[in-house]
Amino acid sequence: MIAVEPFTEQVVFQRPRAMTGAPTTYCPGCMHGVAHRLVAEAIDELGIRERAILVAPVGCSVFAYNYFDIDSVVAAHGRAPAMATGLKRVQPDKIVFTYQGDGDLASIGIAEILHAAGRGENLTVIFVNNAVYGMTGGQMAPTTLPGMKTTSSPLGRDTRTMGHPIKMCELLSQLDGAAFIARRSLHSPAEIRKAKKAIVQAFKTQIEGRGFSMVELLASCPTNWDMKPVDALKWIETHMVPIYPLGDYKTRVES
Amino acid sequence: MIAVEPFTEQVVFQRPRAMTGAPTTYCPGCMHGVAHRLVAEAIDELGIRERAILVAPVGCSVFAYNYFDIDSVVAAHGRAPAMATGLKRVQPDKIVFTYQGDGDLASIGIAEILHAAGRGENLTVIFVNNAVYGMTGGQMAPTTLPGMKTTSSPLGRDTRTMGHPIKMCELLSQLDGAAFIARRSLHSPAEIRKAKKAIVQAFKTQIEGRGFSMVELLASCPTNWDMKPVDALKWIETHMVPIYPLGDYKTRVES
Amino acid sequence: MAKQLMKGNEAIAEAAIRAGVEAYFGYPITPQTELLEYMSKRMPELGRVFLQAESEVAAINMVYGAACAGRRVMTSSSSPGISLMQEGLSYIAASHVPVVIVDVMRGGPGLGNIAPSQSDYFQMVKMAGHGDYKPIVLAPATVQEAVDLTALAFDLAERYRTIATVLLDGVLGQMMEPVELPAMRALPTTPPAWAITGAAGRAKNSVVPFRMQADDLEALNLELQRKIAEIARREVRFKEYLIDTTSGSTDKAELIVVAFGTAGRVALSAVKAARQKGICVGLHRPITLSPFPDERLSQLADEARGFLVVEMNAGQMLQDVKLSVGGQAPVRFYGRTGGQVPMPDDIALEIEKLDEMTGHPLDHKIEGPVALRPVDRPARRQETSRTSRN
Amino acid sequence: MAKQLMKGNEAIAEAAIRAGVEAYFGYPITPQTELLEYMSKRMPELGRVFLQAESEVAAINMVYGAACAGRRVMTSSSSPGISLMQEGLSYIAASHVPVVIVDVMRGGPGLGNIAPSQSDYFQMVKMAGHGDYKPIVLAPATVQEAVDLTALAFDLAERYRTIATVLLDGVLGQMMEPVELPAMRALPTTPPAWAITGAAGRAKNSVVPFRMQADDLEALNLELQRKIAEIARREVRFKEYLIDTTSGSTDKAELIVVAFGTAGRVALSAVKAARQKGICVGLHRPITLSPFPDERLSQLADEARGFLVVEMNAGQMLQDVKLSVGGQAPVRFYGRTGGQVPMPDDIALEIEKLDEMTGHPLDHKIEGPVALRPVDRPARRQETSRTSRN
Amino acid sequence: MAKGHVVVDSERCKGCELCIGVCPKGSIHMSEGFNAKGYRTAVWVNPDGACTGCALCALVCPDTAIAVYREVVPRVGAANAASN
Amino acid sequence: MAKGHVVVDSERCKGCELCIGVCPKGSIHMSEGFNAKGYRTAVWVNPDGACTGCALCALVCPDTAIAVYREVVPRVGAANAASN
Amino acid sequence: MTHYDVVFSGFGGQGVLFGSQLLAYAAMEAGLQVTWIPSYGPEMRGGTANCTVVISDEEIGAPLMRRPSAVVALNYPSVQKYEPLIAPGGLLLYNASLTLRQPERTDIRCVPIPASDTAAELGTPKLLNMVMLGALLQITGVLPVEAVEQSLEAHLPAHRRDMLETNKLALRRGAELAQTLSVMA
Amino acid sequence: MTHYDVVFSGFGGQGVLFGSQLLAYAAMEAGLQVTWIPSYGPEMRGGTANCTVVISDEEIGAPLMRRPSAVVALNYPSVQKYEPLIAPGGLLLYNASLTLRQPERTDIRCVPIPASDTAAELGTPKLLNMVMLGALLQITGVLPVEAVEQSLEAHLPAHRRDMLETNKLALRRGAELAQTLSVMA
Ligand SMILES: Cc1ncc(C[n+]2csc(CCOP(=O)(O)OP(=O)(O)O)c2C)c(N)n1
Ligand SMILES: Cc1ncc(C[n+]2csc(CCOP(=O)(O)OP(=O)(O)O)c2C)c(N)n1
Ligand code: SF4
Ligand code: SF4
Ligand code: SF4
Ligand code: SF4
Ligand code: SF4
Ligand code: SF4
Ligand SMILES: [Mg+2]
Ligand SMILES: [Mg+2]
Repeated sequence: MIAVEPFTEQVVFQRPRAMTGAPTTYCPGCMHGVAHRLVAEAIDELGIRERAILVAPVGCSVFAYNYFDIDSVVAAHGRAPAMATGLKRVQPDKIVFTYQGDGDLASIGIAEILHAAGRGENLTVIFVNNAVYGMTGGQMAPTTLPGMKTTSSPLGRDTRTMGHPIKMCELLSQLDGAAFIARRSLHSPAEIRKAKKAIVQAFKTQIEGRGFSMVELLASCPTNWDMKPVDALKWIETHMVPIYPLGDYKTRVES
Repeated sequence: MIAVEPFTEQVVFQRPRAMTGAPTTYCPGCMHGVAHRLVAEAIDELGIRERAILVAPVGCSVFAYNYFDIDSVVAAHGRAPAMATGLKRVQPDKIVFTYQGDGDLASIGIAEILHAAGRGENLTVIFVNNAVYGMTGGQMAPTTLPGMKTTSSPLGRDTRTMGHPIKMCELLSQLDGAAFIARRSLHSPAEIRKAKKAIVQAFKTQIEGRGFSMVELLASCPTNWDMKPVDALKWIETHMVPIYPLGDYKTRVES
Repeated sequence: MAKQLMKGNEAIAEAAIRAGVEAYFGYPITPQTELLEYMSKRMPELGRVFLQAESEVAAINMVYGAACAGRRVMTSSSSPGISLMQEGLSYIAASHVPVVIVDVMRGGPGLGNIAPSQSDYFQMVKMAGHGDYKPIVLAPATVQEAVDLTALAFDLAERYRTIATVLLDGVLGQMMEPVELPAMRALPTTPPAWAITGAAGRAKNSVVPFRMQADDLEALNLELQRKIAEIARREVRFKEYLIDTTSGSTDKAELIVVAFGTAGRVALSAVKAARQKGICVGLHRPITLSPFPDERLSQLADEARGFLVVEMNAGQMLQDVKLSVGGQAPVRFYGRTGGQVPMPDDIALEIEKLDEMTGHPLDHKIEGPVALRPVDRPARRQETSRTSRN
Repeated sequence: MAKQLMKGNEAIAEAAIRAGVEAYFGYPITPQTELLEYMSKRMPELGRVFLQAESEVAAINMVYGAACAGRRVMTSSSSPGISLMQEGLSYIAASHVPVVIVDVMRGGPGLGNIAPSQSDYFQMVKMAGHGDYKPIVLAPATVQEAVDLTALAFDLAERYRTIATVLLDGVLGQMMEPVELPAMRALPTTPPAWAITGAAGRAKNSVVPFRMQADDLEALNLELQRKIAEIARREVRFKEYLIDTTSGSTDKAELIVVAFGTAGRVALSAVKAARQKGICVGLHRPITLSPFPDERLSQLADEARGFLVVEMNAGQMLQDVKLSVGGQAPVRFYGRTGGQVPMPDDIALEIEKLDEMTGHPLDHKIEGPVALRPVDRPARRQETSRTSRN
Repeated sequence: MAKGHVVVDSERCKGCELCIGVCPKGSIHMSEGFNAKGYRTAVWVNPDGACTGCALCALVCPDTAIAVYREVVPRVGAANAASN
Repeated sequence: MAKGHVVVDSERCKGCELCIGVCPKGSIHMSEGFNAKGYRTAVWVNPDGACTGCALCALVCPDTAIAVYREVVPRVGAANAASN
Repeated sequence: MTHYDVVFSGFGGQGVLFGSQLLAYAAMEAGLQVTWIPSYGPEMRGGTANCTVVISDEEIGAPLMRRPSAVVALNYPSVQKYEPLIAPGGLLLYNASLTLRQPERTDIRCVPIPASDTAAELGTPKLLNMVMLGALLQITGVLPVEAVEQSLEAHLPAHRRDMLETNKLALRRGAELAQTLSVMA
Repeated sequence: MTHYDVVFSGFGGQGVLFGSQLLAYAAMEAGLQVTWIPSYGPEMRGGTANCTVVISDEEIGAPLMRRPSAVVALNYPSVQKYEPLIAPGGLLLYNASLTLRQPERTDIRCVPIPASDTAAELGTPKLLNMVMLGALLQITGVLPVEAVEQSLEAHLPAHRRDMLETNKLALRRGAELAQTLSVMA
């Protein structure tokens, strides 16, 4: 029999299963929200929600444990890769990922991220680079752009005394243990889609046991940049992307 | 008047002025001794003994403060670059250098060395890579070669669980703040001469205010390698050099 | 000089600057961050050194380095950051170099929260790092005191070549109060003789935080202990309210509240309220937590009916009070944790309980100062320590 | 099972393995390193996890992670390394996850030296990290005890979801003694319900070391305090020698030496020697430093003429002894620092001094057990604390 | 073009306006009033049915405040296909 | 060839034999006896004057136990040159 | 003896901080002791903010209290939060423009001020904090409005200088409103 | 009651560790309590090493003592270091092959053993530690030589098994020497 169905709607977009739906404490327009959603979508797509484990950082996304509907822990500032190492080494069948800000990962926690990558820990790292310390009120991060004013570089980052930006993808891709290292941005729908793909690829790297994977996401902190959210996204495109070129920095096929 | 002088001798080689002459506690044939002497010779040659400051590490060379006839401090394990930063920032006219082992610099202290380099601290680092933790009895270091047996990798370093060697020159030369980064070896008289030149160049980099400089020296630890000193030097050449290629990794001219 | 309304954190920063701090190294952490931010602005203006370190571990070791150069140097942080500094602090102690540390305590343990707390008392006063040493610990209760004690911290650190800490909580760090700032001091022109400044025209100097031989290391420890004893002899500071007053209408206190910092000032309100109700209570507020005013407390214990220790933790200074009181009077405890600030009403209630427990004189509304009844030695089990949520 | 002659460090490692430790993360440091090295060999053989971390900071956070997964996990280090773990330990405490930490103490402060010491007492017992928490601290005095207490540490850590530490010094770590090892325990088959193992077929679990709201964080703290109180009620352990013996020729002790670990066993030699000279002295050796045997000491204080605390530090446990004794008897101190091990002769001399100071009975060579004279309450100033080099 | 249907959860919305910026059809506006948290919120206004359900708005929304539905044009044989 | 003169400080020498390994002239040998620290030590043995003072031995010595001197062949006019 | 404590409460962005600080400045400049202390929620931006000011002519002990004697509530959640807390006999001054429900307590004085509307009328919706502060001064008399005007002159940030007169105007409008309303109440 | 303490002292590499451990093993296997504890100098290699063994039939308190009752000195620096420390009535057994000067104390028993020479004669210069240990056993009678021989069988590392008999020989030669020498002394 040929049925003519009543006029219906199809869901094009809704909150992924791997998110709890708890409202976030993030500022209006903060890209942590988008980054969270992409990770949750990737988890849903790969069907790994029940074996995924989040290691949340100290930073604005310390609350991430509350937003993902998966088993979660919160690490000490910068130590998420070490904590994740502990979690993964004792249960290698789980999919363990850290979610870290740039202060957390590139400043206080640079030793832990480098060594996790160096050892080729089979972990995934979602690295949200917003060029400042969001949570503590916008101080300079190792990723702050030259000349950029922050609450701890009030006259702008002077590279002679405060150094140049540290580029984590470039650095980590030097390490033999790193299997997949990519940088994406969240400044437009198109870039958001690409970011999602990279996140999926990073998780796949782990699922296939190929070693350390990291996706760096250029993101905005409208509050501390003191910009409207829309302008902040533009600023990512015009100011951050030139210094932090997007792309795949390492894709190792063998494990 | 033409004088015929009595038959005399000229000093070809003697202990440099910048060494105290205190006998060392190093094992027979340990290359720390040679590395010390080269640094002291460089200090003498550059005439900077009276403004040179050594930051000694924790490692076999913790005693270095005793062997150099210059102002010295001993840092906590791995923190020499931070301590040196403190010393140099308050007295930029002094020539401050750290002397660090591979456990100290590449393991526990990797955050401090990376950030000192990242900030382009105008410091010099002498990095003695002997592929093990000498002082504590020969445990695995981040620089231990794949397959190499140590007291904490009794079956040999398995790169799948313990990672691949971390190559500090390759890593640090990624950073914009690094001005001069070179790797040399101490396994033969010819290499020792080259090492000396690199050390001089590193100090010059600092004297000229061009930023962070580091010379990595491949060295032996006959005791923990369980080799005769002569064999240990050969082993550097045959086993270490292929993994840690010698050369200049970065030479930035502008400051 | 006119008073200014300043946040504790900023007032401390400005006070340090006026005390001649030459270099600041630190890492952001709430509720201390304004101090770092203030420094980031002012220090470069003055041609002095400001550097945001990559971590607290790096910060304390930069401080260590600059201190070895004989320069006035400081860092500031909050509880978790202070934990990370413990190894460095122990090295600094072993090296006899002067440094100033400001700890704006927050709720713990762990990441805790950013609310005010006093639970770093042990970590600071009992030395959290390995080995036997003891920093000087100064605990302000007002922004003005924070300013004054910051200057004092530099003086004491240099006089004794030791670690001097200013220990406050988030309330004081975040609160604004009117302050009078001292004048700007001149920077020292020559570094001390032991400083690491390059061996020009003199024999080399070394700063060495170890002694391979046990007898040498014991000698170093004895020197540290000697220093601690000297500091204990000379530098005890505290403030008392409504205790032992000889004039006016206030009675000599029979009950003593002991509290420091914010807990101390809140307790003052409670003590005043209890006095209104006729309870003869006074407040002893230690300003130096290390050296601890143990002699004074022991003196007070000779005559007091009982003590109430109030802290924003689960009972840390309590131990030092008990050690000072030495079993001569009951010691009760009222503590709030997790970032809760005790309220005057709650403390007042505890004072009343103590009053009852220790058997207050029948006619407790005495008009003038009177001699105290001799105090029975209390049964030991009365000296209860407890955390109360009331 | 036949006895084996084993180094303390290796015996502890093997004991942990037999207690079912599933993962070990650590960093080399003398005088603990043999423990790590032993693990590097044995754990992979058994298919368990061994990982040399990049630092002590990383090691403790790896331990934290594995503990969150509900696995039996441990690390070991020595004093400076333990200082670096303080932030992590505070996080672990806030998270109520069980971990075992072995600290083989060395001379401090700073880099100190690699000689034996007990100067991490404060750092371990008074919690060195920020916040209010208290690990269980077990202090063995023989290699056999180290073995037994290691197994106990795992049990207690899991029972109370807390940090349990085995605190020893370089003497015990490096010394060989005959030991009987327990049988190999089976590994647990299912992780506890709270463990972070992936939210399969159940609601998600979280391990969260903070509470943003002060009242929530206070609730967490009250839970920690409740746990501490329960542990204090149930887990106190100590060993006594020549105290309160009702049989044979030994007298009830009038003087009590209190010492733990290596200092405790050396003191035993001294106590025996003093007994030979007819001094009625006994030894109380706390095995749990936390919870501290305060009730027992307070009981002993009711009858004892005096206490002598012997430590390999400048007087740390001393404070807890004084708090327990509560002013009821004089407490003397003999301490050696910097890696010096006190010698029996020196302690014997201190016992004699204490004997004289506290006025020993005229006929002090009594034959059988006798009732003790009631003890006068000593003047407070007699309770001197000092570091002596004699 | 497909017809879209957008639902904004006004209690989740924080009024960041990112969705407005990316909507190719101008179908989202800001509310006049405030939600409980004090924000003006995004409102889907689609009088002429311009919204295509492209979901760009949802893609950039940091607060997953937007759900997007699209008209399913009934296809003959769909039920059949499903029953295979 | 220039003539060398080598002095080994036997109390500093730890007998590692590195100098022996590099001496192109075979002018260094190990001692029979031990020094105060219990090491056999390097001994410069140069009966035929083969040592050129090339200082390779000193260059590799980790304990700066070796000093090297070289004969200065008197040159006519040297004094003159110096007095210019 | 002067002893006065007041909590300012509202959304982030409503001027809670500046309004309350201004009172503190004025108190200091009037030679009084004063403490000002903020507390924030976990949100980085948005969420609620509140500041407590204590003014006294004696050394101030507690800078925080469980039951404040006065509350200036700039939004409705603040009314909800603080109404039950205010000490008996105390004052609740609330922004009537944003309040959905009248406060119910009868043992405190509740004064509605249409602050948002008033500020909007003045063309400066952001100055609702000044309207409320003016009202507070008027009702409590803790400090004269003129004293606060002086502090405004001293402490208005440089980039807002052009708003000085408007600020003063808002202050005075608040005071006027309070006079009328409290007469009515 | 058995209570015996002895310090073995010498250069690193002279077999101080193994010699003293062997004694400890033998004591344990004889059912006695025993402690063995090493101490090193700052040098990584070379330098001096010494190990203290205490043997008792009661729980052992101190595993270290200021004044040992016996010392086995394998080199001259050890003689210099320990001669003054030995408890009155104690024993100094020293390697006469490497000793430059006779010990001088008369209140202790000093027994020279030409251990290095003897070991060299046996073709195994490294076994001077066994020679000294054999001598110690002979002189003190703390344990029978046979007991140590058994421990040697149990604990000689696998890769040295071929040296078992030579080790035993050295032990026995040491015992013989001690017998002769102590008769002579
Ligand atoms: C040991 C320690 N140091 C400092 C802090 C304070 N702190 C919290 S978050 C943070 C930085 C966060 O910046 P980032 O990692 O870039 O995250 P964002 O908030 O920007 O997402 C800092 C310094 C802390 N909690 N612990
Ligand atoms: C915080 C801390 N952790 C560990 C140690 C122990 N330790 C001393 S030196 C050393 C490693 C030295 O190795 P390396 O840096 O390679 O120097 P080397 O001795 O090989 O020259 C370690 C782990 C310490 N002193 N402090
Ligand atoms: S402060 Fe920045 S990073 Fe943090 S929530 Fe706000 S916008 Fe996001
Ligand atoms: S252990 Fe190795 S690095 Fe250390 S002194 Fe000996 S040979 Fe040199
Ligand atoms: S679905 Fe597309 S067209 Fe419709 S509102 Fe969203 S962005 Fe605009
Ligand atoms: S993007 Fe989301 S939060 Fe932002 S205005 Fe649109 S619906 Fe609201
Ligand atoms: S100087 Fe040259 S030739 Fe002479 S001994 Fe040394 S290495 Fe040999
Ligand atoms: S190289 Fe130096 S230490 Fe080695 S044997 Fe020769 S002289 Fe001696
Ligand atoms: Mg950031
Ligand atoms: Mg090394």
